[in-house]
Amino acid sequence: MSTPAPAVPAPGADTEGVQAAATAVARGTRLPGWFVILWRNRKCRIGILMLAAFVLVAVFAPLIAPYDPRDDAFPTSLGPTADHWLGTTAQGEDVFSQLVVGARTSLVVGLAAGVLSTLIGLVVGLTAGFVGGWVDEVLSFLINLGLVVPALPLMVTLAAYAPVRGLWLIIIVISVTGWAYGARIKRSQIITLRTRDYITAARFAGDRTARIIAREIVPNMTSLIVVGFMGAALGAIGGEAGLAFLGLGDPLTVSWGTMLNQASLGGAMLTGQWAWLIAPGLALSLLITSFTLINFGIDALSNPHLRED
Amino acid sequence: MAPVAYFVRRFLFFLGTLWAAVTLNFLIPRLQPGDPAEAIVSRLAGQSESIDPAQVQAIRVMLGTPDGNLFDQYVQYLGAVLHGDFGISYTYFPYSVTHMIGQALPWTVILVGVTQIISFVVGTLLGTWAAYRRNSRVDSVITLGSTFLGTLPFFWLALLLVYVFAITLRWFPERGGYGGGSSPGWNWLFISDAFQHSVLPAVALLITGPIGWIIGMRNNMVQSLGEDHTRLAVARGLPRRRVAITYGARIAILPNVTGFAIALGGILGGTVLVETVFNYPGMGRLLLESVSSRDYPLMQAIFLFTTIGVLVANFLADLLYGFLDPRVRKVESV
Amino acid sequence: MKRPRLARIAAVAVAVALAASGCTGTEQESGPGTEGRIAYLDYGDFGGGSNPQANYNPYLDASRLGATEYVFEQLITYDNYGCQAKPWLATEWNWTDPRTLVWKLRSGVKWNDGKPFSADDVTFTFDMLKQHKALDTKGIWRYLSAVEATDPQTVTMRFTQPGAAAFTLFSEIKIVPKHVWSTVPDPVTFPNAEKPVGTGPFTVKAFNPQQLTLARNPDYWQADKVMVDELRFHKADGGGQIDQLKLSRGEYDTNAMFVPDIKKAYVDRDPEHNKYWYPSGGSISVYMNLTKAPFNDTAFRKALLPAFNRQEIVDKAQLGYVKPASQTGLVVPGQADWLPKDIPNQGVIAYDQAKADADLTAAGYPRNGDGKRVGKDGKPIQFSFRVPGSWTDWVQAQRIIVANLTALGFTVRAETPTPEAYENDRAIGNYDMLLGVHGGSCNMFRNFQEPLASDQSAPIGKKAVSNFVRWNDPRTDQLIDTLRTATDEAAQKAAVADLTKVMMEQVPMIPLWYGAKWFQYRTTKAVGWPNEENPYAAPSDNLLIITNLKPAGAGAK
Amino acid sequence: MALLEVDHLSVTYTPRDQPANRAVHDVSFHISEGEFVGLLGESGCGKSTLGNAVLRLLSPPARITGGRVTFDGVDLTTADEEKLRELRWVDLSTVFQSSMNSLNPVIRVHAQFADTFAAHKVPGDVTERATELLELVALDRRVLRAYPHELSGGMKQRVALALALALRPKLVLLDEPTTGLDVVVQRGILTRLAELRRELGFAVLFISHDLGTVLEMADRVMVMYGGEIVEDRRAADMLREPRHPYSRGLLGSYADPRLPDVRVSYIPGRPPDLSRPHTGCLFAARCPHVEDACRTTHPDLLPDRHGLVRCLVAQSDRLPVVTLGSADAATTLGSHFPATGTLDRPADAAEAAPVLTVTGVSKRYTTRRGLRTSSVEAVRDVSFALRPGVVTALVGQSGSGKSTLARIVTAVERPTSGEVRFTGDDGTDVRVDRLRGAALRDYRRHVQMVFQDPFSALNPTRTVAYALSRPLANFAGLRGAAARERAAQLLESVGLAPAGQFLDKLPHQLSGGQRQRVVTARALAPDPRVLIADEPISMLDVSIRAEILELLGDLVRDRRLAMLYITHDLLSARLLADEVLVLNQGVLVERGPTREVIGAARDEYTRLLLDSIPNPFAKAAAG
Repeated sequence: MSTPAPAVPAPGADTEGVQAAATAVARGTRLPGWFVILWRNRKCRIGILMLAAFVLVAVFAPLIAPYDPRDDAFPTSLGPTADHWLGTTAQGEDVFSQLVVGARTSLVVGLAAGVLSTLIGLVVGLTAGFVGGWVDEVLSFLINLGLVVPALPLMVTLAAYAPVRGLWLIIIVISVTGWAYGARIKRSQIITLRTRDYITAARFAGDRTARIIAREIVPNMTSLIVVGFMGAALGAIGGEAGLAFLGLGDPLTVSWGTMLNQASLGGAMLTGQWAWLIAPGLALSLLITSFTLINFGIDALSNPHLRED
Repeated sequence: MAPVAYFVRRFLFFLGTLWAAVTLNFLIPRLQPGDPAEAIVSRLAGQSESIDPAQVQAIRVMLGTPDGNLFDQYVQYLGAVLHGDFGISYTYFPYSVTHMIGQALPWTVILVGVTQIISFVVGTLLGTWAAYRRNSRVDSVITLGSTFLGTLPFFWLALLLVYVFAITLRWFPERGGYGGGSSPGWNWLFISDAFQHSVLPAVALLITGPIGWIIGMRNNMVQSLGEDHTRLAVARGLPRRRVAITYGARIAILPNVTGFAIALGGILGGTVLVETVFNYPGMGRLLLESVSSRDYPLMQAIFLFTTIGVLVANFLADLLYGFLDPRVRKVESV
Repeated sequence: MKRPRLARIAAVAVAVALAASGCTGTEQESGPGTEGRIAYLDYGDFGGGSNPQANYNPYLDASRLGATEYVFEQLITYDNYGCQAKPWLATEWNWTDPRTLVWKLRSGVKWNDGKPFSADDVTFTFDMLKQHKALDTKGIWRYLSAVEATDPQTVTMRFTQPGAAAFTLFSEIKIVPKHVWSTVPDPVTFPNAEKPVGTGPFTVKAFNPQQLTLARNPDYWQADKVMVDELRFHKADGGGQIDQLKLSRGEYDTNAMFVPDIKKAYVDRDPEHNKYWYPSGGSISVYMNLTKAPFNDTAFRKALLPAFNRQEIVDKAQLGYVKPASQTGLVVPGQADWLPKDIPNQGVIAYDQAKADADLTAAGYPRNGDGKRVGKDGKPIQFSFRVPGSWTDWVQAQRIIVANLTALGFTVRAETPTPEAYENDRAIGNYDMLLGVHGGSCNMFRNFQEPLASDQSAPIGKKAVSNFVRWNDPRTDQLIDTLRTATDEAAQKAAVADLTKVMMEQVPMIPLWYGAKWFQYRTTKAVGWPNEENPYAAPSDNLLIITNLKPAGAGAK
Repeated sequence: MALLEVDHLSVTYTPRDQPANRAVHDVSFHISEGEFVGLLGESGCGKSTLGNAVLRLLSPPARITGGRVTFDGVDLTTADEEKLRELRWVDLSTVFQSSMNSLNPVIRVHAQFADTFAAHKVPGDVTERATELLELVALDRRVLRAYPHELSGGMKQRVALALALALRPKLVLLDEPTTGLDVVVQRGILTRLAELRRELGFAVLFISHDLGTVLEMADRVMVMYGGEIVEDRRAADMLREPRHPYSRGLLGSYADPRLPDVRVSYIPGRPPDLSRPHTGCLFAARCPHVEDACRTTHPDLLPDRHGLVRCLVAQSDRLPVVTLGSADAATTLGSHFPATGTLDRPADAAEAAPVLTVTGVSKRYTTRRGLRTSSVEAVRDVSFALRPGVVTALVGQSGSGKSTLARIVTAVERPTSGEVRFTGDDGTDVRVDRLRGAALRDYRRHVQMVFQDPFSALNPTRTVAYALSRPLANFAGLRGAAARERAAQLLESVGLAPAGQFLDKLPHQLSGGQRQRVVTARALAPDPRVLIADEPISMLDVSIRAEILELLGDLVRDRRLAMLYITHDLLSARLLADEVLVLNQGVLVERGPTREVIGAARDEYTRLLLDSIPNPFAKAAAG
């Protein structure tokens, strides 16, 4: 899949600076500092607004969707009409309602797989980077393994072989195949951070390793973690769509990927139902675009060279 | 010497990963529920037909059952893999897995290889241009445009291409690598036919292909143009282009080159989505088919093949990086 | 952005030029072929996976190409719709006793390499299947004990037990030439890729993975009935969308594929010529795990009969292409002859929620205060209902079924495993309720033996061969045994009638709808396709169809 | 006409997220042919920005908002790209501060020379010319074949210098050319620079915060403060009588450690925030001579005694007169600022029982490179003792093993051989080199560190109160309000009063000096017996170094701490330490009471270190 490489700051990027700047900016407002900084970036602001729109649609999907997305009581294979803005499927379901509810799936997958793979990446990366020694050797090997194993074939294989087909399976498959990149970045970041004097100082202050990682290091990696999360979420959304499109998704869930799969199988091209074909893909691109735009902002933050002047 | 250590380390990693991939490959099918023979019969029958137990039995005999305990099987498997023997495909029985890969590989390598190279060249040039004209209109157009294009799910893009150019306009064939009338071989009819069939998939790959390279190149180069040595080069009165190329692009391209080497390795796996949409007879489609029809030998071989491709590419990329970037030879990366 | 656009434009330009110069031109003017025959017909997929390899070994079911259907022939053919055996390579057959079957072979049949066909070829074929179990995909040697050539035109087969039940299998076993196959070191791995030698109406003319072309065999023993010079099979794509498109454009003379909204997508494009006929196949039924309560209670199962809205499933999930299934286990109306006359509405049970509700309550499964249906233990009845997740029409049927059951106060979990996990769990009995397929063939013995015979079952946890519901009833076994050994039709019909009663009264499973056999055809070039008015063959009976086709406009209809 | 003329130049940074910052404001000066001009100032005063503006190398968000730069009659601010390119390097070259990054890392040194020659169409054999140039800076021709990363920092800077001289420019702009290099190396390069300038006769604009070096090298010195030039005067005159209080303060922070009585001063407070509007003199807040007018009237840079000065007090001649030229110039100069001198040594110091004893400690590092292993002996057979109330300075250049010793003493690392013993107040005796786990944590209660870089020693995301609360919680069991109260006391004890102002601040809201005080307070929190101070002032601005030294000195005296003071800077050792250990390549080459070691060094290496200290006063005394 050629989702663009997630914009992640290069190892050793100025994540502490971001943190400091964020804290500085936050003074006087009740909003978190990172948000204020992101908000000031034009691209990022557009991205945040777009994402917010998607989130709203997802949250209020039942109110927005005119029909139950699975209600197949309508005439089949309709083009756009006043009652069915985007037409109906070959089974007689309302495409627009599916589109609205599909936003939920994509966001849930993005959120869950993003969190999951970020967590895996964080734990592995932190452990490898901070503990060092043979633990690092082993974990680094795993990370590199995770990086070189071709992801989509692995995803396809795993998804095809799992005994139960469900949204969680998709989420897990995506997380399992997608954590390594974040882990590598986090590892190199922590290697930079662990030599900082304040880490030594924390040891001298009698703090234990776990506390040092949690209270001294992780806060300084927030922007990295956020970027990693966004990248993972973005990959997960695309991955879910791809798997669903290949027919490896969860057929019980309405998602943009399954919609495209259904549109492809259900003869949307044949019956000329362009709306059925275009709407889910477009929604997907817009969602991914919103993530990418936000990532631009975060990237610019942590990489001073990329800051907009 | 440091470079030797670097390469030795990379090589050990290469071997370790290879072993892990082979082992994983061995284990995955064995951890699966279900019987390939049943899978084959039920696929033949279709979901709405009852399956014939006699047929299942016959196919089970045809496929044979592995001998010995898991460890013996593992040893046998390793031995066979070392000899390049991946067994006989279930779906294409009695054709060997190697034969099937041999059929699919050229399609993928040519289609994906050519588009990758074009994408890389175009992407790198555009990225360089955008960084060179940083914050100009050109930069915004390239950056934002490629961001948007890059987020388009490309299987969807492929579907639209089929819809518009093949179905509606009928400019190009809708699917496949060649038509039914030509016979594969080195004849003009076939080559032109194959070319025509490759246009839409190639376009689909080329629309989204360069984006990663554009963004990567631009960001790297903006960074390297901000470095002190670039500023010093400007101060030294070097012509702007010279600075951009030797001091900006020369350094910025390094990660891209290794990325490209890795991407080339990924070619072997084909592009599952595009090949599926266009029904292109390459490795990606073969993989998907082998997975969905439980053709373990074929699936294992493709997966192994792909992994080896990526691994070799990674290894070569590391060597290349060591060659291109003198700094790496001294300082261990990763 | 200039470069890629230029590159694309250039690519498009070159390709357009190529298209204009007709480099790919495979189109050929359609028109009468030689001697008033049809020049060629375009057929659909020819099997062999997405990247088919030349393989004309008729016994390699999983990988052979569809050409084997036309190159090789069997002793008999079956009209699988009307279940009539037709003489083919054998002109006569005779049960000299329940364990001995004597075939009289057709004379004057030649292999397409000019060698004569004889009883030796038949015995060679069957002996080869005996020797190589992997080739015996019909399991004929479960029944046979010996095959002998009595004389060049006569073959005698001996069975280990009364063999009537195996008779239909002979319509599926292709006879191969001894003079070719006896030289093959291992027939199991023999792809027979070069000029396959058979007795059939066509020979392989050309093959590439996109297209398989068969040419009429002029020396065919009934060459006068074959009015088509060439058959062109076209590789289908995975999704089927493009094939649907080609079908709707009239690029296929016949095909067998699923088309959503066939009327709009196909028939309406050319109502005069575009036709379809979807005869019924096997029954798709609700399988209940009979080892578990409450499914082990006959009264409970019987009460469920009117619980399912079969018509809605047919209309919604199956797009109206199929028919609701008869509870008898038979395919109606095709097998209506076998039905006892006293079964109302041919055993198709109407949806009646109120009746189901009342029957369940009467059977001792009332609703509790919350409206939940409770079991005999007083607890709400909960169970799962599975279908394979990727079979979307079944998933849709699942929704209707679950809704029907929920309306009756059951708590049903809809689960969608992968097909493999599904089939595995079904085989080992690890389920509550799911869908299964059974019956539909012309072999009444198999229709009932496979789903119901206790020897096809297994304890929970072990793989059952085909009796997945674990129906274990001595009387059923006895009836099945009768069916197996009965050589005369009256005895068979009596046994089938009793078995349909078992289905109706004891409800081992609940058939909902019939699987459809997809079949589209076009009458611009050829006529004489089987259809509802003239159901002389099932759509899969290729040899019967090809020998019935006539050029369009030649008067025949 | 002057070679370089800068006319009312202003540079403003306009970042998107922050208010605009006028880094350079209305600066005018000129440099004549062959003149060596120094530009002095603390970090953030705008000197590098000015340098970049002169070279027209400013990159967004910085831009020139006013004024002109004329070089050899060409207006650089408006010259077109090509004109500028022709002029660059041929007439005007530069050496940047960061020798690490100023050479293209992926091409060989030879290619960088070749590029330069090619860009200006210099005919002839590149290798030959480059070799000559390298010889100028005392480098072997083999360097040509090397990649930058294969060279040491000093070599790289020499290459940069050779490159700067490649086209025989009329003016070389040196922006902190030796900062970050080792003192001895620094000395070598500067000496060579001075010789070359005499030979080749180019003009130099030398930008540095290192007053000693600038005064020693330059003909004329300009002092920058808050984006403005506050004084511009011949170096000799500046030494004799600086006319701006800020210049005086800076000079006061210097002294020759070899003198019998050494006293330095510091400038309290911090530089102005240039993103805010100011009225009056920018230095007023820190000036000891401030008058009412200073707070309302912004002074102009006006001629004053053969130079220029921007000070109302000086211009109206109300500045106390100092006439110098004597060796103890600094003493008098800084007299108006708080001063710090040699510590009074407690009488019983030498006799007190040692708290920490290092005996015969060696440390060998083994590095594996591929199949070969190589080992470096970082420290060899070192013995010393730390006593309560005594500051022991460990002096040496970088790589001498100072930091390794610090790590061994703090039990961050274990010695290869030898032992480190700690004797507690209660007489307990601990083998430090064998500690682990809980015992190690317990030991750290007694031995704490003050770090070199106050910017890195405090977690940017944690408040001062948090930083102080950790040792209090871990060692003293104080939590909540009790910890906060104690933290406040600690802050006040390091001079951060009122503590309430600082407790909830984040590190970036503090100045460097304040941070270093917080770091010190944190080290004091567990009430340790031993304090290890690893170059605690080297990252601080010159004007406030003495302030921190004074704090450390007071702490040692008041709390009877044993302190190991690690430094490369003999002046600070002279000010703070009671005894000095000189470390060279892991071996202690000289030790003894500070005054003896520095005043009469016996070891050659110690003398080399002493000679490397820039000494403007020597020149002043000579001239």
